[in-house]
Amino acid sequence: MDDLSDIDALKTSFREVLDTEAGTDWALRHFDHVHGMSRPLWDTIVGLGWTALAVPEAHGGLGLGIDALVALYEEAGRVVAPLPLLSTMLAADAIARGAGAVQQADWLPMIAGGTVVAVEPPAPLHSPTLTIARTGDGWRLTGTTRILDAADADRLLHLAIATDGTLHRLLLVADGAERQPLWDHGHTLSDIHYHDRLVPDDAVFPSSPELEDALAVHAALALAAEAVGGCEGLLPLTIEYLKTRHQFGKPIGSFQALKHRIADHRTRLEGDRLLLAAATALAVAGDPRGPSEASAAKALACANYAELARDAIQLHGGIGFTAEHACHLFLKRARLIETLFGDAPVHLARAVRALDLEIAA
Amino acid sequence: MDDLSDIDALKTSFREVLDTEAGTDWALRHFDHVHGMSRPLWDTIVGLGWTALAVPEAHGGLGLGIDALVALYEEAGRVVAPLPLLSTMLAADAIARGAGAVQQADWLPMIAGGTVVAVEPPAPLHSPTLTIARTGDGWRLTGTTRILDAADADRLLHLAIATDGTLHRLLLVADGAERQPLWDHGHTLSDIHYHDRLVPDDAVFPSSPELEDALAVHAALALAAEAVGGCEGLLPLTIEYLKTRHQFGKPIGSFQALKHRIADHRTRLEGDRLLLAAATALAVAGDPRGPSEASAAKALACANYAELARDAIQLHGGIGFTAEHACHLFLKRARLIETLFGDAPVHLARAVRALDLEIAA
Amino acid sequence: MTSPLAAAHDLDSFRAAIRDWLPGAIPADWKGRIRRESEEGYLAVQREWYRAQTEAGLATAHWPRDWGGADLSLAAQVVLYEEMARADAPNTDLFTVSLYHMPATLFAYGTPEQRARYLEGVRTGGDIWCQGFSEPGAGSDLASLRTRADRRGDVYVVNGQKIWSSYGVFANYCLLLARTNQEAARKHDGISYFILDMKSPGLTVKPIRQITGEAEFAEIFFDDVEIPVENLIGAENEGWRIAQSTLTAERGLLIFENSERLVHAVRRDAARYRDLFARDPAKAAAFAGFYPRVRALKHMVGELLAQLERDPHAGGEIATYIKLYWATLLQDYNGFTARLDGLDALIEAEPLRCAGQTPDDTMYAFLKSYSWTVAGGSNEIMRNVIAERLLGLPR
Amino acid sequence: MTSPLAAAHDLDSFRAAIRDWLPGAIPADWKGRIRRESEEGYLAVQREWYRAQTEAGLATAHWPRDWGGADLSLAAQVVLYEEMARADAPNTDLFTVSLYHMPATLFAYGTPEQRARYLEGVRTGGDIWCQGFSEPGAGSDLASLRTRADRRGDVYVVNGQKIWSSYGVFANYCLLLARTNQEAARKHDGISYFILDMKSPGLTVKPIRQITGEAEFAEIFFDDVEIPVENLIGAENEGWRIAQSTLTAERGLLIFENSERLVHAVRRDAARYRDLFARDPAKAAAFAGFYPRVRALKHMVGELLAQLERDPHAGGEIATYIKLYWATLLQDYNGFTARLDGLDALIEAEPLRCAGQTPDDTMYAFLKSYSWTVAGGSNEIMRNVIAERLLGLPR
Repeated sequence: MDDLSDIDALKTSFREVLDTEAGTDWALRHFDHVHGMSRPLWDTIVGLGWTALAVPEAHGGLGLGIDALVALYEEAGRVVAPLPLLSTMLAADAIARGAGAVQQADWLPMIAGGTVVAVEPPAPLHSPTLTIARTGDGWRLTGTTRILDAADADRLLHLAIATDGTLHRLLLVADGAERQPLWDHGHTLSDIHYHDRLVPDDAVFPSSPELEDALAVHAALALAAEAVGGCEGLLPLTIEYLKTRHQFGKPIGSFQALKHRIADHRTRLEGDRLLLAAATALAVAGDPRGPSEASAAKALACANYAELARDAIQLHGGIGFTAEHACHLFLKRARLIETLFGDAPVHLARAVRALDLEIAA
Repeated sequence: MDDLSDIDALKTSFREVLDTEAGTDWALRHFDHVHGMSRPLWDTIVGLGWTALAVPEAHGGLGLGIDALVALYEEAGRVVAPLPLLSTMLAADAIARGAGAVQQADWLPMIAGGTVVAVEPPAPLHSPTLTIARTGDGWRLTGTTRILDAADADRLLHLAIATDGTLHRLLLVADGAERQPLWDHGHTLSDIHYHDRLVPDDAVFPSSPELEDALAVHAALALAAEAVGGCEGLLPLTIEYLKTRHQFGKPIGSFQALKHRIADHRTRLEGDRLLLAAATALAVAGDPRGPSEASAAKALACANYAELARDAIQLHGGIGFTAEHACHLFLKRARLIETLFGDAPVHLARAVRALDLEIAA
Repeated sequence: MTSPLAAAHDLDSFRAAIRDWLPGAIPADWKGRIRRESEEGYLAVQREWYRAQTEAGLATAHWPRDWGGADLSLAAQVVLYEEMARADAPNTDLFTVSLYHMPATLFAYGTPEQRARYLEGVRTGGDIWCQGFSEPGAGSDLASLRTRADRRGDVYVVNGQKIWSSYGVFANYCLLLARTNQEAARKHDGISYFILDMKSPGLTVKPIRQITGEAEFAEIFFDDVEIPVENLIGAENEGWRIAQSTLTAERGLLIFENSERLVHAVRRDAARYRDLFARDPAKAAAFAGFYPRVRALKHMVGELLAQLERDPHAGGEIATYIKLYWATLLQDYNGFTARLDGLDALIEAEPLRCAGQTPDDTMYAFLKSYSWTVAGGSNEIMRNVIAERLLGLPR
Repeated sequence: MTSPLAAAHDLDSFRAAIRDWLPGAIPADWKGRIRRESEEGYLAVQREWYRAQTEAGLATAHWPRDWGGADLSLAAQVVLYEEMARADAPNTDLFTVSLYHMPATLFAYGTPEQRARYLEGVRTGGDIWCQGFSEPGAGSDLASLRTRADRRGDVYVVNGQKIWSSYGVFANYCLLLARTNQEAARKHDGISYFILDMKSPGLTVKPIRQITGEAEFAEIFFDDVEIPVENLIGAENEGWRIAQSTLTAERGLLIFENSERLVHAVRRDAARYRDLFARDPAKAAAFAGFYPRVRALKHMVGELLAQLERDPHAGGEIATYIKLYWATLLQDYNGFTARLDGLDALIEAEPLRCAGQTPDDTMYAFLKSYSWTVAGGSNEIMRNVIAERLLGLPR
């Protein structure tokens, strides 16, 4: 696996596979019929070892860092992939950081091998709504929570607050969560209820504000990368349309008002990309400025993606308004990830802590 | 004066005079050398009876309503007139609504006849900073306040809060207020300090929240009108430039990106205009929805004016960046009136009270 | 119950009568039925609601008395739409072309036979009409359309393709623009206007699914479709001019209805988000920022109606500004409220059609808003028109 | 005190040396002097500050050793600018053309005599250079310039007019573009590049007052102005190509300096507005919205510098994005902070020149931001370039 160690080479390989396996036509067919992940595509990427990328080598993974995952998230974003990547990778990250040795040995190889895990967002981005209380034979879990991808997941990684106020993560078997369709057909949402559900000790591990914050950085980088990837997928599609489509006897891309909007989108993308790269580098280096920069990247890239996706349909005119064209897949994904795992106010508030500024989210 | 009773005819006459007396070239010369009002122009409009428009007939005025003043503010805004119109007319309004009979008889004919009055903003738009306390021989005035146009004024109409919490208005002789230059050379700002200044009874009259609210409506309509007028002056100037200026062998107005911006500005102006007209009609009718609508008009028109003025310089390119071209007069006026007498948050908060929504300003 | 039309002589009485009439006339649980039954439910609601209006004489009350209407004044129509918006009644979007464009066209250019047959079909038969204007290669540049109608004896033979035909899947008839002269010097001059029976042999209709999940639009394919010569509207090659002059037949009222619904939605949203705004002043401030734009729109539409009341052919300029203002505001507003709703907005819901542009499902409303920014003259076309035709900027 | 250059072999040592050197080198109370003494104060500060840098060998340290420089690496120059921004030192804007464009041009295209004379004039004589490019009829469309230089024996005789010449009022010399061939097929091909002595007879310089009150720009009028043939740079009619290739000589460093100053300003503003933000969450949220853009800009500039370190001729693409990103951000940000300052911002202040683009006078900074959105390729020109040259959209 030596050749995978170079991030650029990795990224190229992600792109080649996804272009082949999950191009625009494929995506339109998938999104037309399914609400949720593509199991065949997931099996393909599991087979390619992508789910093992960031799992520690001791547990059957490649032990690569967040930079490798960022490359994957970006490429998945470029094709609006219907995959529970962030859910599963974030769960693996939580387990690798916080679970006990036996738990890690049980769970991480399973994830590397393709088990899909849905995960509750990190605590800084989401106030836990589940509570656990200690009983003689383990824990009792109560409450309602809403999780992305749970209907497709084999396991759920919950976040719960104990009676003493400490945070815990719980890995439970997913047992038929209700499948609420999203406008983005690549994912689903589930409301999950527990009432005094007994959870054995070996399914629980303690979390901490530090661990949750690390997960928040992971999530922020992941969604910033997905947004950058989305722009990288959608912008060329739109430019190509402007070059091809003719009205009033010329390609509509020759109309300056449209050109200028494209130029603005492209310019913003350049900023998103370089901010993401810088934030990723800080995270890899464990730099204390990492969380702020990651949140800055998330807020900016997701906002710009949503705006590009909004305008792309307009730039496509009528065809962009049809379900037969891929534009709307990008728009719906953009609107989802803008909100998911902390919306703009949440991440901007985290970002400006680097200025010693505490503001409301 | 019967022919003045028709607002449209009035408006036309305002426009004709101001175009002749205060056109762009004249304005550029004035703004180049002076900070503050044009006394000759003021004398001209006093001579034409404009300062008597809204003064009650019993006190030597024409007794016209706010709709006549709105027409005047709009036309003055169109030429970025360096006149203390709002200051003086708002003072007259306050006096006509709240002062005693003797005070009115003393003061209103004076204002109709050309006395310039600077006025502190109405209470809902500005927390009073002056305090007055009753003494045997009148009132004692203390505090610091900041007033527009005070350096050019003959009188100052203050707002002060008494020890029992009631609001009062005080008309004092202006004695040489310091002249702080503004970026908008048509006005100045003065910080005025009082320490235990004795004010006789006959210079004081009680105000009330209702009176102050009526003044706030007047001010909001005035600045909305000035903003609408400013757009009406600046937009044709900019369109004309786009038709005339050639680059790359064609008029720059043929470049679609510029056209589309102009179209957006023009469209917004149409909304500003009709909202102003509706708000003015409500005020004339004494409709309880008037204050909300006036504030909505002020917030919207001033924001759109500021944005048009910002873009107009850009659309003019280099020439717009020079002091020799009138663009910057509009920009500086737009930025001033956007802030003056309540900025956007203040007026938006007032506006949405019509939705039973109380929000922070 | 007597028809509210009996009270139409006085606007206040008419308003009171409409208020009395509406609760019994609005299809019961219409939102629930559409949500549960999807397109079937939508069609049933539309037909029931149209029938209720027809029975009260209200659907075609704005038509001249001579043609079965009641000469209802514009002011009274405004009252009707105001009250419908206030009562949150469904709109009658399936019948827009039937009630406005088709009759306006036939009143002005139709033959007596055409009027007798097709007006009655709408008034009592509930006929649904669509328009066949746009083509894959002729959208913003409509005049470059290529669907051809060749005269052969007593018929025109039509070949080509139309697209973006609203309600084309459900329509009984279509107002069709097709090229009858391939050699005309100006491309606008070779176009004719036809009444097309949607059951004609050789005609295929295919729904276009939109990003909202609905299929409001259709493609229409013509393979030697025959149209009898008596279905030509006006003179041959005069179609462009006729269509242009009747395209804006609904001018004012539909935008009035939509803007009224937006005004109500904003009021409803102020209540709905009250707690959120109390917690989050930044969101409250952003919401407040929309309010003046909504008020301005309302007054722009009011001005358009005032102009139309003075002269039914007036209002072209302000209608142009309104189209751009409304489309932009609608997309901005629904994009914003969908953000306020967070993840809730992102749960896909059965489209609540005919509820106006601001139903409670904010993401649906946001997606649907493109039907205003793109269709009927895209924002870009409107900006061109404003800059070039209204402000005289050079082409 | 030894020059910080002695420590330039190691970036950390160099940074430390610069930090030691700066406090004694920055003209004392320079902001106060400019505020009190206006243009006089500004010129005095510029000259003192330039002299201090010259004495330490820093002003021209980026020049090659052969021509009196110190071959200072780009990385070291970045450190120098970082520290200057951090210390809130004045920038050296009066000498920008002297230190970057003129030497880059003469290094590549100058004669040995030109280099010897003019480089030395800058290095030790403090010569100020300006550019004579734009004309009233040739702004965005620069190649259509019409100022003509006609060869007559040993001189070129120049007639015409230039505009927007930065610091033209103070300049000793000018890099002049003028048309030497009226018949060239392409308008770019008839242009030559000259060294113009600003004391030449027949030359009139007129300051252009800006909306900020400054007169940073000048108009230059030519009435039979003679330029000796030895002042031609490169070959006749090659001027357009030469000027294009050296226009971006300062690429990276000036934008780096400016963006660093913005980064510092935003940090300062976060502290300055702390109380306001605590009271007003909506304003705090709007401020926070700028932060990611500022970070993105910083990293874009970092990427440009990294590219330039690998290849001094690289970075054209990202520099184009940066120009538009920076200009837009700068105007938005200063427009916003001026609003935060309310009436205080609207009080006219003596322009605090050479403080970078974000001094404490927010309205001045906002007005001044047009010098980035309009000049050196307006936002509109940058968007054209991005769309057409970088993205391949059709003209």
